Amino acid sequence: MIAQTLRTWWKWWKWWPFRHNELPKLFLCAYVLLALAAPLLAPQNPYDPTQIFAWEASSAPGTPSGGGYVYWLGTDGLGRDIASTILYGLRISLMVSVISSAIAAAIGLAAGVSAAFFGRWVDIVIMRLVDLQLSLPTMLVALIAIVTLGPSIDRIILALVIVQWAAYARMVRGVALGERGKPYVDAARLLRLPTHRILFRHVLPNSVPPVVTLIPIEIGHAIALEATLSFLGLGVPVDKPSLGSAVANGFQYLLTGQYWISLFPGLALFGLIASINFVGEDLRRRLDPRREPQ
Amino acid sequence: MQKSSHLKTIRLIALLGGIASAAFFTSPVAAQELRVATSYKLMTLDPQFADLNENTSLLSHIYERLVYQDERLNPVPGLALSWKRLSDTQWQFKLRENVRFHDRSPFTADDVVYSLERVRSVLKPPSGSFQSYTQSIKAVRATDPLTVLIETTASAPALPLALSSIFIMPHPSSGFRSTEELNSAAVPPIGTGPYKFASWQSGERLKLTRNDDYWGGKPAWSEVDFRVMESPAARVAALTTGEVDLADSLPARDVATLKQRGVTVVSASAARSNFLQFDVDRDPLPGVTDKAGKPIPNPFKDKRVREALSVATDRPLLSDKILLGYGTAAAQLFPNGLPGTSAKLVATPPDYEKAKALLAEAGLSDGFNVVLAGPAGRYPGDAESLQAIAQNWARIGVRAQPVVAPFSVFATKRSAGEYPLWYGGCSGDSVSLCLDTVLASPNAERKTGANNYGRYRNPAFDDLLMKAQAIEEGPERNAALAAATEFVLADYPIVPLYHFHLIAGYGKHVSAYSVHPRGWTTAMQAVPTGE
Amino acid sequence: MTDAAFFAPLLEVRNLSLQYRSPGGPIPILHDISLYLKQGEVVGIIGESGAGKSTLGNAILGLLPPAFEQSDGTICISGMDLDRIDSRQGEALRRRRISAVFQDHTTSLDPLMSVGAQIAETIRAAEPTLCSEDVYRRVVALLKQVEIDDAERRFRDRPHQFSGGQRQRIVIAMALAGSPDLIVADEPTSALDATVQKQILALLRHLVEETGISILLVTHDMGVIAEIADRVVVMRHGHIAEQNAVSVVLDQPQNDYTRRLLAAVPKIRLTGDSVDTSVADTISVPALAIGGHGITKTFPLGRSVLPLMNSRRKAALQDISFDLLPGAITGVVGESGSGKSTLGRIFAGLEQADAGTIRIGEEIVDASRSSRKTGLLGRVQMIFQDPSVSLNPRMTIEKALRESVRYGARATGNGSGSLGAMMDRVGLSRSLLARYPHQLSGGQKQRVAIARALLARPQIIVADEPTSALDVSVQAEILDLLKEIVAEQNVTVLFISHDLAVVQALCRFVYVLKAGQIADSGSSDFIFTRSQSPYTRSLIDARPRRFTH
Amino acid sequence: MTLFSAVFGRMGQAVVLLFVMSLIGFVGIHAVGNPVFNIVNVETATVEDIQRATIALGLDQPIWRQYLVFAEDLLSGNFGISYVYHLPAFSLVMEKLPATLELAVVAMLLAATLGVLIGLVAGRQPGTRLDRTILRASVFALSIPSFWLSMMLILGGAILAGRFPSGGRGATARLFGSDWSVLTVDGLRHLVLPALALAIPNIALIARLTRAGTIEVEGLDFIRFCRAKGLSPHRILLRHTLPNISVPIVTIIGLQFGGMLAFAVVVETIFAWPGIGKLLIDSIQLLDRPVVMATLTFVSVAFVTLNALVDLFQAVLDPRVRLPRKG
Repeated sequence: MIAQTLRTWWKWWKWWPFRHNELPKLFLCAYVLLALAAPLLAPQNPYDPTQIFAWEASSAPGTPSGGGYVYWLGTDGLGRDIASTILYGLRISLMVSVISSAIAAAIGLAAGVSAAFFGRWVDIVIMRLVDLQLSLPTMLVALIAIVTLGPSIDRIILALVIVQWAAYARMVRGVALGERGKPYVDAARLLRLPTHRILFRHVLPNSVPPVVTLIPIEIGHAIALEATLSFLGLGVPVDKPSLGSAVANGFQYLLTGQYWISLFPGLALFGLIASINFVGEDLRRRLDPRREPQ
Repeated sequence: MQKSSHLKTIRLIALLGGIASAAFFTSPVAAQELRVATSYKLMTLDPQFADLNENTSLLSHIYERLVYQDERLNPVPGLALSWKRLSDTQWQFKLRENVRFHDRSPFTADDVVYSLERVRSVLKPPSGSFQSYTQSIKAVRATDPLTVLIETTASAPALPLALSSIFIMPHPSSGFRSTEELNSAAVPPIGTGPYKFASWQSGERLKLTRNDDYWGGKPAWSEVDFRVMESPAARVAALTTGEVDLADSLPARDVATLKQRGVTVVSASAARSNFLQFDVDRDPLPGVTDKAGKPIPNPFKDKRVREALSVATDRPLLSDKILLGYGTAAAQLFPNGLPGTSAKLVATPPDYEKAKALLAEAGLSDGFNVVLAGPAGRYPGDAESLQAIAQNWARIGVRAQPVVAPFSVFATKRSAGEYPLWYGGCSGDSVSLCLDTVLASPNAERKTGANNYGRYRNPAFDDLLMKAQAIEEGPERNAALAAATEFVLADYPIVPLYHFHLIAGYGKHVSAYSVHPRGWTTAMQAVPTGE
Repeated sequence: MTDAAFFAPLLEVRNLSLQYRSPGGPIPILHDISLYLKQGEVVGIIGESGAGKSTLGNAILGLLPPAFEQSDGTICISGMDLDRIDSRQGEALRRRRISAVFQDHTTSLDPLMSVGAQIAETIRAAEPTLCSEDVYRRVVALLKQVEIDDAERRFRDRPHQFSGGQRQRIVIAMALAGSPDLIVADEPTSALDATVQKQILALLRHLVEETGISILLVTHDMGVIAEIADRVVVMRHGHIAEQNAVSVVLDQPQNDYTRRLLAAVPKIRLTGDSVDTSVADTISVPALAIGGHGITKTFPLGRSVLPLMNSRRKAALQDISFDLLPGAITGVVGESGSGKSTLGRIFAGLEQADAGTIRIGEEIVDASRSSRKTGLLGRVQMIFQDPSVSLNPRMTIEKALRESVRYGARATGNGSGSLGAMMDRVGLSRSLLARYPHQLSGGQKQRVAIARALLARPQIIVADEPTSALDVSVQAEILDLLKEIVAEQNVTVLFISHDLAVVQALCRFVYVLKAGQIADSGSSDFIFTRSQSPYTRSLIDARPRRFTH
Repeated sequence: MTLFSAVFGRMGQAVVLLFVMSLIGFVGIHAVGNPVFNIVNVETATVEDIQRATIALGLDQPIWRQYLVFAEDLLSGNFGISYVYHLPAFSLVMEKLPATLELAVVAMLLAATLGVLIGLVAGRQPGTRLDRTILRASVFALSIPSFWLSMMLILGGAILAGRFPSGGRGATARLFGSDWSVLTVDGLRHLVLPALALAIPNIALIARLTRAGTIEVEGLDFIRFCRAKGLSPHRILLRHTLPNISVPIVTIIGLQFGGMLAFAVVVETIFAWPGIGKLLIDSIQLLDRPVVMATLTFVSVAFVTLNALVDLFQAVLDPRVRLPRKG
């Protein structure tokens, strides 16, 4: 009897997703695919007012819709299909975070390497800016940025870039300074290599790997931050909800028992950030020379 | 069951915090104490500082007005027993006898003169918003201790109504009190009202005690404790746990839960409306394009377009789904039945075919794109309504892009002319006021059209309105106002959406509560449960 | 105690095999190791990197991470099998009777605790009943025993307030504090300068003679073994290659590997038959003169917010003048911190001096100006100490070498033919060209570094401790290669080293640096045989006598 | 860097920070909208009323002149009067401080104790199943967006279990002239959920840091030495491991605490906790510039001060910090 139970447990345990390091990656791929294929998969385009029926607002999960499909995850207070909202929101969340992280990483990389390599006033100016930005909580900086810039998707990306670039710059500078002091760079200098060649062929390629580990973390941050800003009503336009604003839309219904409006988008958001973080963790461990026993 | 789990929780928390002293338990409710959770944050103790329900609602416990508005918005005697129009420009107010301020000093005509003078000439901006009520006054005189004579610059038939907004303060021995003086609590606020000031924390709490000498008889509650809870969830929670006896401005979606937990919920349509307003003036109009994104001439100059959008708006959806039944579909400015409203104006279900036909007639059968702006969280259902309306209009080919912003941002942009079409609201002491500010042509001299951001001009309506306003308070005036409303709304300058309901809830210490359409929350509206 | 236990050796390891559990299956680390150690004996374990000597030391101390698994054999103390008796008892026994000294004196002490407290803590762990008065007295006595001056006053000092040698003495005091029978010392002196190493070894020997303690000494340095050990165990690839008395191993090694190891150890000759008598004791400036004059360099002490307030500076080099023999190797010797590396870097143009000039032939360059502007940069190539970081890890060997060809000072433009030839010259297979540095061994990487320097066709090469990160056998090969190349290619080499023997083997002229100043200079012959400079003498004396003729 | 120059540098940094912050905040809010619409009742006010109120607040002046007036007032310690609350802006911030402070302190105490404990448990046996579970759990905990975590806590703790209030501060008791929730049972009940919401990500963060520090320190020779000489694991942990990992932990606690003072924006909004974060977000939405400026200034000063305190603490804890670093 007990043995039987244990065996069943073991069987299930084997299927527990995070026993294997590959599963977060699968999750992440699935997320990306879902986001890319959202228009094909979603029964409803939640951004197209002609496809939404406000009379079917706040339907519980499983309610059939007037459009001939089923609201498997229910609808929100305006009749948007939660499942479709999640798929489309995923697109926005991913797009905003990936674009902003890419821009921030590029700016941070350029700024950090320049600061490290040129030193003197370039270093001072860049690092003062970085210090300034990092000496404030990111949330506050994002808040001020978005308030000043005004909400729209491109402004959010800009705000996220403003928030993120400094972290990259500081890390790149640290790494690049370390690299710059290494003998192989000295050897390159002894060959009188042009500065740009030392920078781009020697210092930069070796500064990138540690920075790569930062990217997933920052994408995760960006998703969370965008969601938070949207939650506070400072993010994406109301009729084009991201995952964060989808959760926010459900907040007011939470107390009345219409849990599905915020629960499902929240789960999707959580799963997305978690799988990015797990993949990032894995990446970092792989690139870390002092590998921890695992 | 309930009790034991409650105890367990308390024990758990006591353990967690390491504090197990019973001394910290909140004291039991004093007999006849009314605890109210209100959304109105009281920011000043100066009753004449700002014309916001925030202040007037709570301060009306302490201060009183010459004239009251009852729940049908009709003027009824307050500190003035009666009033009489002596001539076109002269009003006489007879004051109530044997009224005393909280400091035992008698209430006389001098106090009325002082209060009106303070509003008219002493208070400097930004505390000037009450001046709109006194703008018609030329002079105020006390002819005897219980008679006040008011001279107006021109005919002012609605003066008693205007005075229903002004609180009477005792006149000090010298000079006028400043707002700072009153706020500093060095001079406790003194009025004639049923409750006396006890203590105050700005924006958080107001405590009152019974005025046993009140002229209207002993007030029902010995003590009143207003707790400011801006978050609706907090008010709901406080009401459910019995932390307060009464809460105002409850969200409609919480009503079911509240009822389940033994809370009595009462509601009434607010004396107001929310509507969409068109910019009918500018050409070209920012935020309006054809489907390809190219600018088009201002479509709202065409009455058929305005009518089409009005006809295509699903008002029952707004009142039933967005406001969950706690709203009344609107076809005019105040809920039907209040003075100055027309029984002929009734909201109808949307007729998309008719709307399409109207658009086609106007040469816009392809529809167009338009920005639909509004505030977020200022009024119940504001942002959600815009999205629902966008859904409605999408069916006739009009693609509305809802844009919501915090109210001040929205208001700044609206006054800067950034929007073609927006969500607005109107409230006040009478329909007349709304007609004046929203629909009358902007006129600096007559001070009309303050909220007519769309610069709608209808001279015929202006005439009708002026004539109606010249009539003294009464059925005749109300009928004329209703007729003017019918006339102007047939031109669709605005799309009335709904009159949202004011929802209040109360627990077992209260036996009845009457919701006032002006949205006031007072202890006087609550009846205690008899012993 | 039974007789058997009494007569049993203090430590006995029998047929010990260890493996490491890795995801790809167990990897054997130690095979069938047997050794013993008697009371009052110093046994050395020697081997090159990867021989498993430290693992063995840790196994005896019981400090192996859980991933290591003892697959066979036993470790006994006084005849008691540590694995067979109850594990807590075994642990207690091990702790009471074995103590340790580790290599890195910067991490062997808790940086946040005063040294006195740390030693006291150790005493209390061994004898919990001792009163604090006695503990204090014991601590002071121990500090005195390891020759820390002013022990009472320094009781409360933190580790960072002591020098490296002193710290290692404190670590030894701590090892002695629990009155153990055996100290396992893992490379106790390899992070120290030769003169300090000598003192520490003397201290250890003294302690053995005085207290009868036993020491198991793990080291890669034959000199240390020669200096202190009674018996030696030679390890290679996890096996014991040879095990015998020191004199036997050093004089009549039985094993090939031991023989090679011994042959590779550089030796100093103090007898008159010099390598080269043609070099005078001082260099008379030849036509093509290379050298530096009046080179001074200081470093700021700490950083200040205001740039002008950096008044406190530490002198690294004070008015150094030197000449190099063209087409030959000139050595610079000194202990750590003597400024020898800074001198090399200034000479190569990697750092700016505060003052001084550098002369290359007719050209005289101001060393205090940007070397890029003066044209100094690029004239000199360098070979660095640690080959693992001196090659760009993201460039294949071929790319790295080609860069050198393309940008080198006297680039001749011949393509891959010369690359291949150079690979042949430095003794590397041409197939390695396509590889990345991490796919090469340390010795191979250093050969690539030499090839890179040569391909730039410099007039001068600065070699900064090019062999000190390498195993002795590899070191010998690299030194031979350097020697051959100098002879062949007619380059001038400035060779920087802390190892006198290496310098003597390579250099024709030697400068001895001490605290940023030249303490002594002269032909190699002069320095090693006739110099009367006390500093030079002390450096030579610090060498193990066994490897000094 | 010496301690003196570190403190000196921090002060300089603080001044620059404050200047830039005030400029951005000031101009930003100006650009967003006119606060006058929140002050007058726009539904009844006339155009003149609005105009007069604008003049009264000085908002009709050019922005640079407004800034000069603001800067001048600021130098005399005056942040101006809140547009909305009609109270001195700074005293308004100070009034909200106890609420935020007690929330942050309770959350941080929770996070620090649990985080260090969990981190130690994991770090002492790296690679075991327990350690991997803790590591994974920490990634999950760090992945939960704080607003969703708060909502789920409300769902679980307030709606489903019904044990804790979903929002508000509850009863308070007066001490040192401020109101504190921690002093009443009811206040504590209100505190539990928001404190958890703030603490959970920090537990994970501190646990990870502690774990990494423990693994690093326990691998150092002196800890191996301590073990070799037979010190009790207990003593090694308390006297050697903990002090040596405390520097990064204290640093992160300091930074996170500063973050909490400001970052509580989300948690305070959801739980309707009347603290500084809620004041800030409300004031931003109401364009109450004096309050926004006072809040931002306070948070910046608090942040810089905390950083300086962390530096100081590091110097006290680790004697090596005072020495010049090796060039």
